[in-house]
Amino acid sequence: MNTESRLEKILASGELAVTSECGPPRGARPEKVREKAALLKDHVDGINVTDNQTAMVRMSSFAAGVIIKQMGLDPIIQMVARDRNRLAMQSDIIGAYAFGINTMLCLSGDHAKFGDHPMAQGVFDIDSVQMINMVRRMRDEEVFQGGAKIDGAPKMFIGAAANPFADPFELRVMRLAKKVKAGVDFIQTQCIFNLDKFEQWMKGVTDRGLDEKVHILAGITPMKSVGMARYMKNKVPGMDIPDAVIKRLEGVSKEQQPEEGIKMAIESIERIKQIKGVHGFHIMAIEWEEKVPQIVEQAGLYPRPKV
Amino acid sequence: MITAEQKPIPEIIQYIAPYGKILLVGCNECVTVCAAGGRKEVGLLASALHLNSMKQGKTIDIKEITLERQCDPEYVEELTPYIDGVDAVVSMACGCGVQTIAGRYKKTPVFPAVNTRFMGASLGQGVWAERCKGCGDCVLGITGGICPVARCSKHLFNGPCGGTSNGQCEIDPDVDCAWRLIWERLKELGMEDRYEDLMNAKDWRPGGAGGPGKIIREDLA
Amino acid sequence: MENFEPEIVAFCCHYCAYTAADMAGSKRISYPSNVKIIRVPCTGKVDAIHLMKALEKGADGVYVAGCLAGDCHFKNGNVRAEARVNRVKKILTELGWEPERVAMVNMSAGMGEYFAQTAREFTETIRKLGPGPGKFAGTNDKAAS
Amino acid sequence: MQNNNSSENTLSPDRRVLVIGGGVGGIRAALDLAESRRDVLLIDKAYAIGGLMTQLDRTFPTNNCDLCTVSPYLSQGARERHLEIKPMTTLTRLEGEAGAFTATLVTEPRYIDTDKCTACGECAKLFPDAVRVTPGLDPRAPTCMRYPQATPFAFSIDITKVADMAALKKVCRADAIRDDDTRRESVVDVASVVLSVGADLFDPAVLDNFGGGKFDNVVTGLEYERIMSASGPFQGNLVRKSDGRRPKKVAWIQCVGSRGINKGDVPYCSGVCCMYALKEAMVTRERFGDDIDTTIFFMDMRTYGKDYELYFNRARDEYKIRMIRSRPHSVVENSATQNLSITYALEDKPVQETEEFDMVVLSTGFRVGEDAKNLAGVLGIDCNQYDFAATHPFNPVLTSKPGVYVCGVSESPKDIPETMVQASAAAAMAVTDLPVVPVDLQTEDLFAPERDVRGQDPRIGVFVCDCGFEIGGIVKVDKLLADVCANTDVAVAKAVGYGCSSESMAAIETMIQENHLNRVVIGGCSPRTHETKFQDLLRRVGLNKYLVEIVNLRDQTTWTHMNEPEKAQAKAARLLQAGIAGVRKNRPLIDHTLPMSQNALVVGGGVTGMTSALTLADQGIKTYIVERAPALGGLARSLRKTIEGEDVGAFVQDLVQQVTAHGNIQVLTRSIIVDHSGMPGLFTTGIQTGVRMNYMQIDHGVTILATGALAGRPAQYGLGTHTNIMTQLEMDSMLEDEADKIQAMEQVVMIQCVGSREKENPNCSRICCQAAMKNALRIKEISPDTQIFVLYRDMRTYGFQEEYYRKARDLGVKFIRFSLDQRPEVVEADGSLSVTTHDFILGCDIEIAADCVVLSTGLIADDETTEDLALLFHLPRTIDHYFLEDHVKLRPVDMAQRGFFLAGTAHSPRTIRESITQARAAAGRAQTMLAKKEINLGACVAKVDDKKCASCLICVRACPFDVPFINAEGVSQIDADKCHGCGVCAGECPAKAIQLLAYEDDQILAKLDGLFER
Repeated sequence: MNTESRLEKILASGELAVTSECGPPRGARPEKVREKAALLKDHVDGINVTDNQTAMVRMSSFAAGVIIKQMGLDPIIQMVARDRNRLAMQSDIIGAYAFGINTMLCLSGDHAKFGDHPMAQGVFDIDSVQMINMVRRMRDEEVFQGGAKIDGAPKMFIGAAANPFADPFELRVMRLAKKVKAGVDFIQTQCIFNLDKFEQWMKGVTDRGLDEKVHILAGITPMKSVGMARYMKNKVPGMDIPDAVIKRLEGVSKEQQPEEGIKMAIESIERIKQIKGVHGFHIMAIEWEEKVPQIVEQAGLYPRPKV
Repeated sequence: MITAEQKPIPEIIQYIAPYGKILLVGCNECVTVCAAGGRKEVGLLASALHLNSMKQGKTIDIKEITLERQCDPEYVEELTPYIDGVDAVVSMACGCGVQTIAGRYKKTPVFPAVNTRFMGASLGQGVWAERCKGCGDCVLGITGGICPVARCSKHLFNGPCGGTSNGQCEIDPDVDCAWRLIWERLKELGMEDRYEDLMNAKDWRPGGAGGPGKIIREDLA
Repeated sequence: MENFEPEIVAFCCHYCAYTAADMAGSKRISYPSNVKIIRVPCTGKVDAIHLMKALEKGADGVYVAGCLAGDCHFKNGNVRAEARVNRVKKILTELGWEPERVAMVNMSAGMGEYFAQTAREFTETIRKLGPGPGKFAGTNDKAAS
Repeated sequence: MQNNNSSENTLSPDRRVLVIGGGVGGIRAALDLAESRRDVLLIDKAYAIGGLMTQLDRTFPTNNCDLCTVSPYLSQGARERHLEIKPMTTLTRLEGEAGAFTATLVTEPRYIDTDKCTACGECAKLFPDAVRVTPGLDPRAPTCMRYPQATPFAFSIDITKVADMAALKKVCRADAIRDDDTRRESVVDVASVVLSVGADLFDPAVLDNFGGGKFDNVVTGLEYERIMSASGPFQGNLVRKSDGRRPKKVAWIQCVGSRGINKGDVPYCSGVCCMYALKEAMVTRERFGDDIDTTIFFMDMRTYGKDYELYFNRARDEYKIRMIRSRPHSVVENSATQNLSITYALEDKPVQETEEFDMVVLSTGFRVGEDAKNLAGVLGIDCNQYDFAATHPFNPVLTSKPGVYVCGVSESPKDIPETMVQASAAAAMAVTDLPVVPVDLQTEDLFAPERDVRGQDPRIGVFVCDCGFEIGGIVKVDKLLADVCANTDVAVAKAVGYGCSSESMAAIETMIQENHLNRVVIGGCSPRTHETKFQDLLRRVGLNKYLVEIVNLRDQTTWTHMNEPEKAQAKAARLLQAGIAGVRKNRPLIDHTLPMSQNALVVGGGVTGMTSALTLADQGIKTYIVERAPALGGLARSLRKTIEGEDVGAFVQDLVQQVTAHGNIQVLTRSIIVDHSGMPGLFTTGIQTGVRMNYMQIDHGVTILATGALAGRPAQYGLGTHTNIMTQLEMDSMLEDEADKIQAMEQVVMIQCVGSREKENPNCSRICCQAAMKNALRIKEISPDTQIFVLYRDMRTYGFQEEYYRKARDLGVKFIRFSLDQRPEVVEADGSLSVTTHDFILGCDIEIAADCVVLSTGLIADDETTEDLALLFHLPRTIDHYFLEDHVKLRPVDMAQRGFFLAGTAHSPRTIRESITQARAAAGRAQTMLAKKEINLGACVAKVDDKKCASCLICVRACPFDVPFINAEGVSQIDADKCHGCGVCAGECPAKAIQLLAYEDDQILAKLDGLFER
């Protein structure tokens, strides 16, 4: 055991882990963070706090993470390479850890072009793989990226994202291997709708024995409507939505679509549970956090084990 | 080569509004090649400025000259015979040229007529694309001859990110994913195994993070 | 501006438009005498600066007349010419002059009637726009003196 | 000239072609031969060549005076070396045989030494009779020059009219008058002879009913043209001879002396009179508008030439010329007013009408004159019953005597375009009697060494043509000249009349030399037609040919702004000023050349294509025939007999055999053209050939288009719905194969103009009237009792075809006219056919039972083929999809794109005989081009300034022909011999390092300056 992370403990116990997400508000409203986090309470092992998600300015993940931590819950703070250079990253990591935050996710970040500041200069001083490596060395070697010794090293349980669906597909396992090599502890995948392809990817992962070195949490997103499915298919980069998904949603009335979406998410979880190497689920109910408990329960992932 | 694009003419007009005698200076190097500030563009801009002043009911005196290279003081020296006779200089060279002129002729204002864009290569007639960021520490040798700094929208050294779709960059379907290209090229070269080499965090100093770059060749200087 | 008679320059390619203009002549088809032709081997020769200078020197409108699309004697000179005309339109727009003062037209050698029609239409367009840049030059001199 | 009477046919290279007759036909033939670098001797009995065309005011269908386009070529450049002109000369004896004739010539005394004569005109001026130029209107003056563009440019004296020779001689400062001049005889060796003496015009004085030669205000068509002509007796004022007033009402009477059976008439149709009457009426309306009423009395409107129907429609619909279908009975003069009353009958009115006119023009046709008849005797050739030279049915320019060829009206009545075609054909045939290998081909440098004008201040000469009325009648030339004198560097500014006449050209040359001019501006017509002419003028005086600017005052000013003379004046002044500003910047340039491919490509393997190919191949030219069909022969394979009764099948078979056996011909059947590149003289054409469509490429210097036309089959009058409704082509076959069916027919109805002369296909198909006559006569021959009805709009049996029309009428064939608004109707009831049509004479509809309805469907253009080829080759087409020749009259088989020639029904509908003529003409024209052996690329090429070049590659990428490259010096290089001269690179170069010579930026900007100088 490297860290105090609750997530690490769950995973170490061999139980399926469950994480979810909480997007911080676009304003100084701590109560909103609390509201969202409260919805997830008891049903998840960690709550991702996004970092200027889709390049829209929001409350910093560090600050929101602190709020959640203060609620006695377990935040997983996200950090994107887009907005900070290595100095800012490291100081924030130390700061977060000082508040008891012990789990984080290293990401490249969506390009600024998609957000509300498309004119912004993307920093990209280091990339997500280099960030993983940096955080690992801060923890294990207790040195800053520049080489200096850290007095009071932050012991972070290090996560990263993986998109099994982006192309070139053949690189997707290899890139995971690079992250593993850099020192990643757990992976949250992109939302999975194309289960066949996910299985294919997982096979690549297990063939290389990567599942022995990293915990894969499968990304699950319930579709709220057929419109959302179409939007994700056509507009969100790196998303793989099979036509069958859209067809199935089209097959029910508009009122029934949310329920159908949840049903599909649960079915996915059931199927993914069978896949070798999957150690948990990351449930991203985008602006629909209230449905997470229902999904967790109906998917047989409740109650969460105590560690 | 350095690429540039002409500034919107109204902006140029605004710069020179107070002046009656203008020295309009082109450059026969990069900006000629990228058709932004060569002899031809000098002529066109001069003509445009004349048309503008006609509209204002004013006259403007424009002397057109195109130097071999505006970023060399010796060439810039060729402006000396004209400089006292003009109120302002408009340069159609890249920022290097503009600054060379500004550095040489302290009393005459010099205005840029082009926006210097990037170091690019020509993809065909009238098309230029960014190919180099001048990062000062070239990695092309290990990335299959395709630069992740200049051509990946996120400068990823360990790409591709998860946004690639159909082999194109998430920011624009017309932009190739640099890492897809790197990967294809590595495969062609039989160097796939190099892909999993971790590329360490970059030292940005030679590329400008270390302050304004300067090269001194002691054997020549 | 009453009785404004626009001055118009037409750059005509030897193979099509110039021949069409001759054809209009031999058929005695009249068009406004405002239009004055400068012959070029191909409209691909017509540089943007020629159009600009024509306006600067006093033309109220300038057009380039080349072969029909796909029929250029030199393959694509007419396409190049059109691109340059568009460039000049853009410059004129930036300057606050009417882009309609320059135009590209295409015709075959046999289209004498169309040549005349184009000349008439363009002249009317420019007549409506009023005097071009060059006409202001005269007033400037007075203002300056 | 050696007097070599050797009897063996040795085809000595010393021998040349004798062309007799210096009209347009003779000139064309002589020029074609000279251009092909064959020696030619052109003789004419007149004191200057030019023939009839020189007397015309303007010619149809362009309504230009295109004379100026022809005549100056006679003295142009390299041709002079091969062309000798002997005016006032006749042939008196011809001995020997084809390839080795000995001709005896007699030259009459001119009494003027042409070498000394400066054509100052003093002699003519001092004789009050003045210069006589109008045949038939003025008495002969003793000193005479026929027309302002005369070649040779010299006067001649009629010695019988000179009273005081001493006084006349004294007048001449050049001492050129030689009263001791005598007639001289000479003997020359010639390989072949081209007869082109034309014919006389009928003198209507022999008829007593029209007042020709009797009443002052009755004139012939030619006299009317002289009156209208700027060079005519009234300087172009249209006035009546009786009182000098302008007529208000003019009538034309057609077929005067032609198509008649009365005393003095000839039965044939003269072929040209309908068109020239339309032209004269149109020019009259053009110049005088509604001030003059014009009326044409005609029997059939015979506008059968290419696009002539459109011309007729314009005359009627736009020019509002009144057309009366009637042959007037008589013309009577009112003795008080000298006005003329015409009495005529209309077909639908029982009583005759009488109407008064101010002037009557008699459209008189051609008659073979006594001189021509005698000449035929001297030549020993057979003539037809009307004394025109008889020719071989399938070799229409060959007379009965091998080695003697005929063209123009000497062969049959015809117009200028047809004459030009025949002349080129005769020239091509005349060459076959000469040795195959053309003689010397060294560069022919005939011009004075060039003066170096670099560094000199411009001394500009501005010469403005008045072009008769065409320019001088609209703008004030004096004023223009006064205006240009404001330029200090304009040293001379002069009006030069017809600037392209020999006289004016000589005067300009003198002025250039005397004033040490180094730049010249010509204000005249289009540089497209006249630039070369004036460039040659400069070369003759030792100036680089690029130091001249042609300002197009005619085509683009006076013609287009004729109703706004003040504006035309202003524009002309501006254009001249632009020319002056431009010429200042002109620099001496050198033309570039490339060797020419000596192969020919013939597209289309019908009779036309095969004939062209054989003509070329016989001259040692490697010729490819590309034919889309699996076999040669084309449309002629579905034709059985000509109107003359010749067997078409046998002829075609023989032709195919000759072509396939010929060593210089490669036949590619089942072949289509798929790509094309190169330049005139060096083309490369890609072909897919054979069943497998293999790809191959052919290099060739010239291309002849002989793709033919399609037999029309419009869905009209029930065609295709009933076996007894057929086309003339089907009837032609039936006549050969199923005579018994014909015999069973009691009544046959033929309907003319089916699918022709209609809105969708406005032109006349030309061949259908003769086809109908041919088949009608054959039906009558097989089955004399069969009744034949021909429903027609105008019977267009032009020339000698008229005879068949007459014969059909004699045999009882009924001709019933119809009009488009009352077309015949073919009705089928219970399997039997009947035709209902309106009879104008009876004034009611009649119904004719028909065993067979034969539709004269004519030809339609092969739209698909001509469209494909037009795209590939960049060739223009007419609106009805035939290929469009470069100049309807002057270059009828040349295409606008150099190196392309056109023949047969791809040009317009025509008979086999006419197609053969055109095929030979096209081959002849192609030879004139190939004879040049090298391609002159001109000097208009792109030039790179190495110092400015930024090696940016923009030119390399922009060039449509991939010519520029970055050379070892690291700068762009554009090879002059590859550059096509479009200037795209110059227009794109961002460093302004490329200039297109002759169109440099400073030249263009200077022209702009000139336009806007105030």
